[in-house]
Amino acid sequence: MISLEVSASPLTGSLLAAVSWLAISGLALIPAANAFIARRLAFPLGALVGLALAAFGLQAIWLSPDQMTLPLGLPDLPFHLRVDPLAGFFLMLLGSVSAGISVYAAGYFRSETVQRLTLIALQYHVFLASMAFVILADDAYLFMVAWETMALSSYFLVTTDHKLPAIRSAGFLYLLIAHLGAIAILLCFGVMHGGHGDYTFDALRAAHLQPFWATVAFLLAFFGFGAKAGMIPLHAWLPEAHPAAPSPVSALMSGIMLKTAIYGMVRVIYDLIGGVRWEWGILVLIIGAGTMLFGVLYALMQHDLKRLLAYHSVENIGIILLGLGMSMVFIGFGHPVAGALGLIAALYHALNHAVFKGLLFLGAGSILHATGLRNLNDMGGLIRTMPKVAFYFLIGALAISALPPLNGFVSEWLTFQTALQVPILQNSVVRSLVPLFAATLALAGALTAMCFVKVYGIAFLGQPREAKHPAHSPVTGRGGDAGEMERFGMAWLAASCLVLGLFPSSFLLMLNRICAHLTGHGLSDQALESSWLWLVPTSSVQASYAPIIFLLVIVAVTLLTFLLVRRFYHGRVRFSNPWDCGFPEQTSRMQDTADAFGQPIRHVFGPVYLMQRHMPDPDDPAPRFSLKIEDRHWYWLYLPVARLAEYVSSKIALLQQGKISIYLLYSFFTLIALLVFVR
Amino acid sequence: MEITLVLGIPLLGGLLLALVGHRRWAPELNSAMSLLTFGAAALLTGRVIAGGPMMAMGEQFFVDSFNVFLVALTAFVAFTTSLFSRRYMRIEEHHERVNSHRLRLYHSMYQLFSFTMVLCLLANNVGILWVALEGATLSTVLLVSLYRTPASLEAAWKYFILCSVGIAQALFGTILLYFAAEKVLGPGGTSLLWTHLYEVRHQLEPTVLSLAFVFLLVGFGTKVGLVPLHNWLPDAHAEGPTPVSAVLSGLLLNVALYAVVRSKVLVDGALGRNFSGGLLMGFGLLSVVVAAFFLSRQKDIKRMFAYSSIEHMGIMTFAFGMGGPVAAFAGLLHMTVHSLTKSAIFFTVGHASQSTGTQIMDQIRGLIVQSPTIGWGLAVGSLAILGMPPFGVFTSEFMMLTTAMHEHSWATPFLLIALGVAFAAIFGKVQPMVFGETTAHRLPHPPALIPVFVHLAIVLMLGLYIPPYLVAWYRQAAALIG
Amino acid sequence: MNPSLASQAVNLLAALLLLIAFAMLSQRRILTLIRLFAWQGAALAISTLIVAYSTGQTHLYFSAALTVLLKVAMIPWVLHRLIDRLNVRWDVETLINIPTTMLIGIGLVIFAFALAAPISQMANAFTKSTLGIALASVLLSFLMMIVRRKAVPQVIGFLAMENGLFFAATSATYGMPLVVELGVALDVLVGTFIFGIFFFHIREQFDSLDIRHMEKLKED
Amino acid sequence: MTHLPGIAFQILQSLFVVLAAPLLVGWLNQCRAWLQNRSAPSILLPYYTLAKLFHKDAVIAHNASPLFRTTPYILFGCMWLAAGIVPVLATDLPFAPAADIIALVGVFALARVFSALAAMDIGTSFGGLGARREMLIGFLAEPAMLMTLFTAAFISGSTQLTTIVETLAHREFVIYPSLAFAAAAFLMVLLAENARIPIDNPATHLELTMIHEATILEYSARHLALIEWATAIKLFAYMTIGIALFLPWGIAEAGDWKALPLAFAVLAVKLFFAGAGLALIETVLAKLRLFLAPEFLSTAFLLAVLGMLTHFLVRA
Repeated sequence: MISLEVSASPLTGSLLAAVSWLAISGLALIPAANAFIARRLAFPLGALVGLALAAFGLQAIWLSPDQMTLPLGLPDLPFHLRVDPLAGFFLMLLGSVSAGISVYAAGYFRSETVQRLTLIALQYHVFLASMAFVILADDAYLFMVAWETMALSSYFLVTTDHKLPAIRSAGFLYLLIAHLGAIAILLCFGVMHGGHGDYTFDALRAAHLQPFWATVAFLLAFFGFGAKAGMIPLHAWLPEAHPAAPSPVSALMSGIMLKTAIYGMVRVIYDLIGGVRWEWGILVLIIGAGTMLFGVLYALMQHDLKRLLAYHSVENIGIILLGLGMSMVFIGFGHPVAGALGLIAALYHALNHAVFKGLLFLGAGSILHATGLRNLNDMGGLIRTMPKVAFYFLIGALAISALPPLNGFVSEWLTFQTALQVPILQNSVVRSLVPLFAATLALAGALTAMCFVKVYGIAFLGQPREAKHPAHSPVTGRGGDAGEMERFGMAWLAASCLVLGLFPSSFLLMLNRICAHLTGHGLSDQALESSWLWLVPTSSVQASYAPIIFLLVIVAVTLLTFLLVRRFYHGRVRFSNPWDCGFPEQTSRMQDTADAFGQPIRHVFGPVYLMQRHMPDPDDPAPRFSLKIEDRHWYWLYLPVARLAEYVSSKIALLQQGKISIYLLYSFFTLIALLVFVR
Repeated sequence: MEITLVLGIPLLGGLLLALVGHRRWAPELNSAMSLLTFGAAALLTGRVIAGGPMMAMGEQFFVDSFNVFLVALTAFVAFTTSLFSRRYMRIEEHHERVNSHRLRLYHSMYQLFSFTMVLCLLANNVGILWVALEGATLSTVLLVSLYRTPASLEAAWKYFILCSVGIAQALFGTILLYFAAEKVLGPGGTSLLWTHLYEVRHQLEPTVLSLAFVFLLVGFGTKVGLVPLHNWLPDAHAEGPTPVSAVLSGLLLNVALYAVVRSKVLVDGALGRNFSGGLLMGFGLLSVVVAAFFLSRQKDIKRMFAYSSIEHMGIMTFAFGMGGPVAAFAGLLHMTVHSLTKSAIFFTVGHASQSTGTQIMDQIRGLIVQSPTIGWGLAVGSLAILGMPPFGVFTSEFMMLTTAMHEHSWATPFLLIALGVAFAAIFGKVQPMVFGETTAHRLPHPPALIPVFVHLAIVLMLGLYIPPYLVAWYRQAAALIG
Repeated sequence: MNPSLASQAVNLLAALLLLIAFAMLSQRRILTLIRLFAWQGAALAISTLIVAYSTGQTHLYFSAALTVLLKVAMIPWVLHRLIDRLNVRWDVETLINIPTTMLIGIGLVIFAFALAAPISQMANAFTKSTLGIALASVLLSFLMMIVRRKAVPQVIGFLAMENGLFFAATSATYGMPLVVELGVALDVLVGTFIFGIFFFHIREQFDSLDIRHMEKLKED
Repeated sequence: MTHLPGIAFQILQSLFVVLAAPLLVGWLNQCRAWLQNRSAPSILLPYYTLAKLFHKDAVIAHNASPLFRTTPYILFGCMWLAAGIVPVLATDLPFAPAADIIALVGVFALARVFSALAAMDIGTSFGGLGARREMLIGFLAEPAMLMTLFTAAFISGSTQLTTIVETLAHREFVIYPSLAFAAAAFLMVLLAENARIPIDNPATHLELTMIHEATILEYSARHLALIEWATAIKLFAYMTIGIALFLPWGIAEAGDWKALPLAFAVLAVKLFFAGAGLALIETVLAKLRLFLAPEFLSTAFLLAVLGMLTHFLVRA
């Protein structure tokens, strides 16, 4: 029962936060004045709750685990709640990121009709609450309930604009794959349970599994949660569903919901199953690398901004999986310290991705609101109409491109450092295998940079490609830049990008605490006692990185140069038209399009894609070049499965041919057969 | 006393409505009678909770923790359905699909049907149970053909023939049972009473009982809709008026399953569990898998949900077949949540097909636009029946699956695959009906949706919190079933 | 009457019952079918009487009377009226031709006997073989329902099945409790009437009682 | 670890690199001229060019955004930072630990991204073309670069450039097969990254072939000067990195100032030959078609990975 004397504890606190989210969604249902509530009250309140939750989570990281049970749930399995450092970390992630997104949403949804808005507010906060409960859950039943509620509420959010067929099919695919994943997870719990005790996580922890069954449980968990995380080959729903949702929701899904899948993986594999084996790690590495490269390569081919971002979520999940895989390999070979480093890298990247992907989706939302455009090929020059959004988006783009001194770089740097620990491994094959994955990571990083040069350059720089840029937004009627609420939300996330990038060592300590609690081993003391300036994963001799100094120096020298130039040389500037290469009729249509930007990639990685190109014929008055890129997985995985089911059901349908004599015959034979069986 | 009330009121109602069923206020009378029945059932439940099992009319009727909650459930669903049928039938009348004569038939038969249901549940005498179950067929068969369309006639005919033949097998089973019991209890009335049979069930002749169980299983199983005896079910559900489909799915199947379980317990006493349990699990699994694959081919919405009923009956049968406290608990819980959810779904489906003027799913679109309540009811109901948390169906399925995983792990892959296929099928068809550009029109009378949301609310509650007394109740029943 | 005689009589009647069942299986003409059904009912009634007399189970007299009333008089009359009104005389072709059906039927009888044999051992004094015969006639009627294509013969098959059941009830166990028998009788009666109603409905919808018109509802 | 002379030296070295970079370019051009027996321009020509550019009026397109105008300074800053990290004369760089090899690659990437963005800012067709090609080269060269550096890092068990150089400088002279691979890869990367033949030709403005030049078409005057200067520094930095990794002998140890002059001389000699060698390569090779560039660079990537593998398999 909830008792008041522990009401200060982070567990109660976060429980209250989750409940108050539910309360807010209930509030949105109050028919009287729900216009006011939904428009002005719900989302800001939600943001405050998010901050509170973040605070409790942060507190929980430094405290010892805390448990409680609620008088709800199954008769002999009431809801168990538990907060330990790992859960605390993810609660903090959920709270802090959702706070920014909620503030943004408060401004973003203003222009909706009351009815839709009420519905959105309801589902939005149920979604948040269910994610909180996923993290708080300490028994299989509550976990499954929260998990599926999360899927359900997000599904309804995705299908907000249900009149578009594409969105409907996206939602269907999403919920279907989510449900199949959930079935796998349920089965995994069953396997872990092994037939004794109840289904609390403590019991599952205690259960001892044969190596074979442990591996089975691992596979089920990996693919069950992977389906939610959008790892290949179960990713197909992600690039469909995330763009379909309203932008703040896309931000939630990409930023946070995917991380709950990561949380589930870590919780089940490291905590519940335990006894990590290095073979598992290899599998995770392979799938992770595949996911990463697939994601970024397909992202480069997109011209729908939100779809592109969704593919990048796939990529980043791959990066996180790389970190996890490496840590599993190291732990499996009995090097927990290096393993801890890998886990830290993965978790750090989870946090970073939540922040910058959230930011980017919000930016995309602002573009959508201001111009009504999602197709990059129509955008251009937005930096002039919406400079603030452009600034925040730039930060996000640099962060996701893993450029120093922003946060994306830090986590990839840590992942590289983990890979560089391989000399301690005994198995020489694995030893030479792991750096290869580091190489793929390097490749993916560079490709991401290219992709975001494309996005930023096409969307914000240059000139509008199509003349159909409305001066005033078709949605909000407001021209130019985003409103205050939106900007504030984005600023919050952009600031967190910087903080996470500049003060990594303090977060390192935090994450180290989590690993120590989870795997029993943390980083080396030398790594931990270094000053807050320096990020030192193992020892200062091996590697170190001081983003602050880095930033200071780069700013200093740049300013110095600037001042010198200013000081010694005149600042005379003439403005003129851009140089036209002697070809006077320059139109904005002559700029590179997003598809054109991807062309070298198509050339280099041709075999990866399934392309249908339509070349315009030479004497075409209005030549149009069209390109369709399809996902191969459809053809070797999804469609065959669908066809198989179709085939089986068509065969089974032969049972029922409408002839009553035949039906009687069935009963007759059943009777006879049973009688024979009995004799 | 209460037992007499519970049995008497619907019977009276049936006779009454046979006279006045065509009047303007007949629907209200119908609901009123159902309400009274429900009240009586509630009283009865209270008595049983307070005073434990009881007998009536010279041991011919009895109540124990197993059937009392089914009585309560039956009376409740019958009541809510009558509320729904009030509006529904008015609209049908407005669309001129039924005239006053048929309404009279309908109302009177509705009451008689609920009478046979409670009779079935309360009967202590296997013979009377049989009679009541056959009576249920007789009272509903004319309702299935109420619209007199070729399809409805065909459906009714199949329903009648298949169920009567099936039930005839059950009678033979009963005779064999009597034949065996007579040896122990001697001739005369007592040797067909459940209560007495239980006491001597370990002395009954195994070979006879195994034969008897086969006949009973085939007989009652036909009514439960176990594959391959299920063929009447989709037709009957699809062609009858929707309230009838609702009570067929929500009540009749439950009651038939109740009969099967009763006889199972008896046979277990004589032969040990794994004989009957094995049979039940086999039938259950077969039904789940086959029904799941049937689902994806459906065009008619009511037909689809009829198949889903078969699937869920299979799940319950499987659970009871596994036996043991947890599985039996799960089975009972699933009985409850399924009948609530499924009837709620049929309510919304009924109004949906009225507002679009068709039962063909491809022509039902965008319900949520025309009438949000119908749309949301259908969407939420379907997700609930598909075993989505936090609804109660998931609760029972969770308990059932987790038990199956370590007691009969071979079966779980089939069950899970079937569940997955069913999800894809039903959800893939429901979503476009709920969303998108609408094809629906306003209804002449406001739809009756309070029952829908009451049912769904209860199911939701059962998913998150099962009241203690309910738990105790299920536990006793589960102990009884073993 | 001494038990052995009684048992012989009952066995004789049982054999008669089975014979009639076979006859029905082979009979195409509906009027004859009805007549046969009536005869079956008569045989049933007589055997019930004998059992009643020789065991002194008084309520069996009652059920014998019930049988006569229903199955010898009432239902045949109703059916007769029906087919006159609907003028269906013939059930032209069956799904499986008659000889094959007979062969299957013989197989069923053997199966039924084999099934009933162990039980008959423990059966009471003088009705050893009756249970097997009852089961056999039930299965035969089932078979008849399967192979017939017109609605009326199907219904007759169903009623014949009820006969078999009754026979099992009375001869194998000295009759079920009275309340049950009443109930069963009631159901049979109501059932017949509903069947009657159906005939008219079907007739007016499909203007024929051929059930091949009723194969529309199926999976395709 | 930070102490005053160290810092003083840090600043000294970075200034030295910044100032000396154009000289290297001049020397390179001179060698090329000789090899192509043209009459060579003065070795100080780059300085004159810079001075001239700084004196001109800047011409900027109307629709240039702030990003366009700040980019040159950012580029210059990045390169200056890089110059600060690489141990050119001595390994005593208190600032070096702030950014290891991965960060170094990051710095170059940052510069590349900004120049590409600036190129797209005006919205001419050439800018986009240049940016696209620049990034194409970049995403292929960056992993290769990283892998070569990793090979060295594995050998010396550290990602600190200074530490690497110290350990490499301190071992007796043996040919590491892995390092040989790495060196080859590094050379190829160097050519690509610094817009040299066979990937790019710094001396062309033929739109079909130009890569780097296309990105800076819109720049003029001091902005252009800064960019050119930054490019020179980049080349210098790359060459010194190569030298530091593959022939580190003679570099001054931490804090011994007497070794500095020697180190300076050694460096001059190394650069003398390196520049000549580079010029030679540029002369004998022909420029590749643009779509052979990926193959060229993936070869580099493979060589680098091969080097790393050999390190693990041969333990050398």
